[in-house]
Amino acid sequence: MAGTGKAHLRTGEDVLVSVEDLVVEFPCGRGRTVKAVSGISFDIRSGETLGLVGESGCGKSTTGRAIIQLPRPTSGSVVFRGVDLADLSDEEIRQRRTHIQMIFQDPISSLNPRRTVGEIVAEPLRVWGPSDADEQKAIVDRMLDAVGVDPDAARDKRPHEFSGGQCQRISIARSLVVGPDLLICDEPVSALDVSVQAQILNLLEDLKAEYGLTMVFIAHDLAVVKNISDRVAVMYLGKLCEVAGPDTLYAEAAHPYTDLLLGSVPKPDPTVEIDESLVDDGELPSPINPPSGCRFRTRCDRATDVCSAEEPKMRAVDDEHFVACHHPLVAVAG
Amino acid sequence: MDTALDPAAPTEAARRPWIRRFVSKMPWTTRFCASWLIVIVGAAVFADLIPGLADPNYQGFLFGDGATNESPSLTHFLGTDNNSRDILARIVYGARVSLTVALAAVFMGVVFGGFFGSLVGFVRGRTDSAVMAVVDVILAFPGLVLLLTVVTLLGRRDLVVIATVIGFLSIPPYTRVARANALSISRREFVTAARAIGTRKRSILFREVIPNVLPTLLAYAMVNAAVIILLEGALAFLGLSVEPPTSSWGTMVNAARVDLQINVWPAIWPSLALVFTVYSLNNVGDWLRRLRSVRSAAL
Amino acid sequence: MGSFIATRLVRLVATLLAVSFLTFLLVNLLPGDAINALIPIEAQQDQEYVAQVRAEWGLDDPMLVRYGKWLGDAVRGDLGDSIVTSRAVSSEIAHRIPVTGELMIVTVIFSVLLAVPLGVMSAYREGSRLDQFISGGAQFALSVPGFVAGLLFIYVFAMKLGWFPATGWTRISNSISGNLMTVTLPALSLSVIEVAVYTRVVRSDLVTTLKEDYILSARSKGLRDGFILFRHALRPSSLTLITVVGLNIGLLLGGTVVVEFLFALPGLGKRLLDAIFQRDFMMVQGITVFVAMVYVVVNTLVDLVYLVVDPRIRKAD
Amino acid sequence: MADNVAGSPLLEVDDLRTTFTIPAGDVKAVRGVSFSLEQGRTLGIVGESGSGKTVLARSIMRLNLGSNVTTTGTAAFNGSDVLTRSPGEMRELWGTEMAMVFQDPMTSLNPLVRVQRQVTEHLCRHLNLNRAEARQAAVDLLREVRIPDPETRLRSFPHELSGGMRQRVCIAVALACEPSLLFADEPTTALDVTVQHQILNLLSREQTDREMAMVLVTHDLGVVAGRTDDTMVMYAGTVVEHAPTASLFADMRHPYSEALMRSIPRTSLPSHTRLAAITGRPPDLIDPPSGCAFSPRCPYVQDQCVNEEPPLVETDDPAHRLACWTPVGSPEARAAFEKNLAAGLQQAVAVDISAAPSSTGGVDG
Repeated sequence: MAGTGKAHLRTGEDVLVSVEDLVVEFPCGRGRTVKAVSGISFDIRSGETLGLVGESGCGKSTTGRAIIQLPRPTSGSVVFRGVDLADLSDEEIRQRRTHIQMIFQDPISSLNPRRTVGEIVAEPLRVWGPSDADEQKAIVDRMLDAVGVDPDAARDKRPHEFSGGQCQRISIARSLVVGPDLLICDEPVSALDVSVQAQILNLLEDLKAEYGLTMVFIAHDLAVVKNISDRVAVMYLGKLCEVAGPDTLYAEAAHPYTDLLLGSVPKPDPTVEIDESLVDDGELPSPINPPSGCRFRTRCDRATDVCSAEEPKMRAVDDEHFVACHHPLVAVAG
Repeated sequence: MDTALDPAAPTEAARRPWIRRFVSKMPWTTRFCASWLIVIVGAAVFADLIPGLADPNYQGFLFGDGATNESPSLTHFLGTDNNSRDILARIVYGARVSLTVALAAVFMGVVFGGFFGSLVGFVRGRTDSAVMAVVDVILAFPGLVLLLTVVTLLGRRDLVVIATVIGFLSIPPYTRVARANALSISRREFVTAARAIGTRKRSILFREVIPNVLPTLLAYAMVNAAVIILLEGALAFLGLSVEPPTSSWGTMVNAARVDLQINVWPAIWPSLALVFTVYSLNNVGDWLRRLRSVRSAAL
Repeated sequence: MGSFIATRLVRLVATLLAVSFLTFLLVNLLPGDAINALIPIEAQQDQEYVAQVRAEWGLDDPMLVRYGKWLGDAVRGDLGDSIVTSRAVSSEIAHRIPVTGELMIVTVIFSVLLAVPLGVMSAYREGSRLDQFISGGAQFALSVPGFVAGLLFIYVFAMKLGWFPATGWTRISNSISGNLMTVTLPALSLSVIEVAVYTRVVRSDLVTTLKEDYILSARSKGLRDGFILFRHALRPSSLTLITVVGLNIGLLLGGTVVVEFLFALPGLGKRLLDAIFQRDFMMVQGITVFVAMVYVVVNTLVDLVYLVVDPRIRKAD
Repeated sequence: MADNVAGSPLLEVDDLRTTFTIPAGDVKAVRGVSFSLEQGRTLGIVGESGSGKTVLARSIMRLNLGSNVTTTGTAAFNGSDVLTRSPGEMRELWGTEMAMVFQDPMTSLNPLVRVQRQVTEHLCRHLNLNRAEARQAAVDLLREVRIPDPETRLRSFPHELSGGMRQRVCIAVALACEPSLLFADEPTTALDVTVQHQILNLLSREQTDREMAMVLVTHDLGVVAGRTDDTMVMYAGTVVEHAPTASLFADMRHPYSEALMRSIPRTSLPSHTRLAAITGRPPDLIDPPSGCAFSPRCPYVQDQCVNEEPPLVETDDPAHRLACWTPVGSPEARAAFEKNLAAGLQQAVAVDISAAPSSTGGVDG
């Protein structure tokens, strides 16, 4: 799988972020490197929600963090509003932080336990202004209110006095207080109970409409990603497999891996037939020493010689649907 | 969605002053230990003002109104030592040495060790390796042996010198504790969140990292103060702490050792003072740590 | 695994070098010129004599040169000669190692043998009266310095009961029973704090381990409590215990100085103290470096023991 | 799944209550649960965190450690109450009759002990096998849970295996002594979705082959659907609905079950479908609300719900048990909902708004 290739990239003025050939590697001792992200390209239009989905270790969170240069990618470009962030100095990056914000998986860990909620949400304002205390308080209150937290009750409390869902709301308030254009959500609901998860997903949809946000939504839960995204990219072992609109992707998956994922999702409907034949192990190969050619070939029953010899390129199924596979499940032109 | 965050009415307990709430949670042994610490600190600070407390260096037998190794009496509550000096007075003044040394160690440890440790744990990289290499080398010496060597070589041994040396040698262990904490805190997502906001590194260090390192460091300080007092006691017992006639608990025990056959009390009193002070520090320190771990477990 | 050992050994050598240099620096930079120890103050009027002695001891060379010379000798086992007795520092150290070594080994073995069952009982019955008693006792014992415990033991067991000699040392080569008589009280004095430290370590570690899922899983298999305690729980805790024993060697080395002084034992600590009082800087330097080296080597050994006990490190590469 | 075998049930739990005493008060984690399970059948227990599902499973297994736990009621296993047994008697039951697979395979295997000993130590104890026999048994077990190259794997330490492999080892451990009842406590929560699928398949295959009874504890409705005979929905320490899985999903009667179902995103629904979030948050188990515990969040709430706790009773279908005064779809429920909506009750408004998917208006009160 997983290919390189940029057939799925779009042109036009409404492309807010364009990521090309992104590579992120981490040293892991003894001179070896973990190839967390191995040359992926994608773009995000203004006002669009891009869902990044894949199993643990596929590099989806690393990709999200590389967009905001935390840490900086090993190579590749991240062009945001026409400027390649990878070329900028640390200070220039810092100056652009207000435009791209992030929310994290563990809502409790992402809030400083020793500060009050009021201070936490006001922190970005302390850095970027306004410096007037009353003005700051007004903005903080408005923001807390917008995420569904009562400012008067919450302002002077500390994070540990709140539930996970509440903490996630506070964390969203903090990231929106500076009015960002792009919000990167790194598994924001996977630590939450399903009922709270629904609240947060609805909230993100509302805020997106209200503030005209563009989002990258990273998750391992395919149903969650489908619910919130306008376009979904499936990742496997540091590579992109398939990119499509959510309804297309889930209806007619072209990549065998997408198909496997979709078949594995437990469906809350006893009438759906469960494929009980899959019992054997299908473990991920190591990202330190990934397979040659298509990285999915070790688990793919359609794999042939060409899959180990040659890395598949992104090809178009139709205008909105792209797949990187030598033997896709649907017909591909060219 | 749940805006349900009722401004919870403060409970009965919450309305009481925090100090009483704090004390009410203590088991009785801890209350006793805390009281002892307050008493001993108060006595040491206000020793000069306490009525009836004799001059610790006044040797009665030289001036005709006292004897050596006296039993406790109304004039000498704990009796006198083999130089006919008032034991109670010497213990109170001796507390000054123990406490000054402990305070110096805690102060220098928390301020310098805490800062360096937090700094290198946060920035990591080469600064970290360099600072930790130095720390490791200093820590490669057994504490008392290094202290013995340094104190001997310095030649002068008044309270300022002893306190400075012990304080200086306390920096490396605090650095290590602070660094380990700062490392784990820097990996927490709220630090990444602060960077994502665009907070300057210096701000992150002082506003996000250090405030979270401090509580652990202070809990460590309690236990460390106890260790330092023991260390000074050992040094004094070997005759290498502050020079006579200044009294120190270890010195007193050493002096009383010779006459153990005749009178054990001059050895017992300073030993008890030392043991109880150290015990109290350990006890209160342990309690604080338990309190913290309960609270962090509740998170 | 091989590279792990190699890294540790390189670090060991680097630390030893740094430790020796630091000691050398300390002894040579701090006030209190060595010449004061070599020549009585009165004789220092004779400039020529002073210069001659300086040259003889190499005190005029630049410090790095002197360090290089000293290190070159030290590597060959020559730590110089005592400026008081003129005997070789290394042979004095060798002569006194058996005393201090025996004292420390007896203390560690005794403390571990006592602390492990105490800690295990305390953790197994966490919160019970037995636990409160053991934990409370350990907290108290932690506050009793070696010299206080030593004096108490001397007073009770030597002076009042007359079971053991108050001071002195019988070499094991002379009389095994006599040796045991002389080592008991000093080792007990040192053990008070050690037992307390180890008991607390074993207890707190075991309390954490016993809450792990794999202990629950072992229980759900129907294994006996004793089996779970010793075959499943104690093994991870023993890692911490080994580390703490290693780190505590430093404390123990300090403790032997005090105890050897109190019991008048002819050990390394006593020799260091004598050297300090005599301002015998060669001896101070030699013993300090030696003690620090023992400490560093022991802790490297502890790291290597980890390798044997913990498979996660063994297979790290 | 195996057919219902006639005779007395394998497990019969009656009014089980478990309470943890902590400084802040008594946490009533399980508040009167009753159910029975026949030999060879599977029961799914579904609930969010804090619903008491894990505590319930551990209470029946007598695995709640600590002096601050009290469990009352009865849990009859093969006709005799396990809650009154001595620890020694429990040990004879553990492993051989009842076994458990835990949530996190990373932490439920001892990191310092080789796979072989962990798989065989209780075999040796319960079945008195010698080393060679135990080893052979271990190889067979690993092969059965589809671990490739079992001889090599026996010599491994847990950290050398992947998450899915570790969970297979845990299953092998649990199955080693052929238990008649297996508790699987969120066995796949820590695993990736493809691995989860394999593990669930493995579990149900073993359950069928061995005619074991199995209790599958999970927070995911999708995991129980199609894999269990019966499903029990728990909320705040009580069972709110208990029915054969097929009829539960076909006809959800309890407002909480319904709300849970409507709040999860599904791949079968179109993108941007508005989810019906449950308002508010789970109740405080130290001081649970009077009446129905779900009443503060229920869109069909009426006075009776707040004042009186609904008992778990059979509905028109005797297999379908329910604890609710206003079951979903009943005229009472419809009337209560209309009334609540008119009164502007938050939870009713939220449901009403999300019924219209185009609306993007906030549902915050």
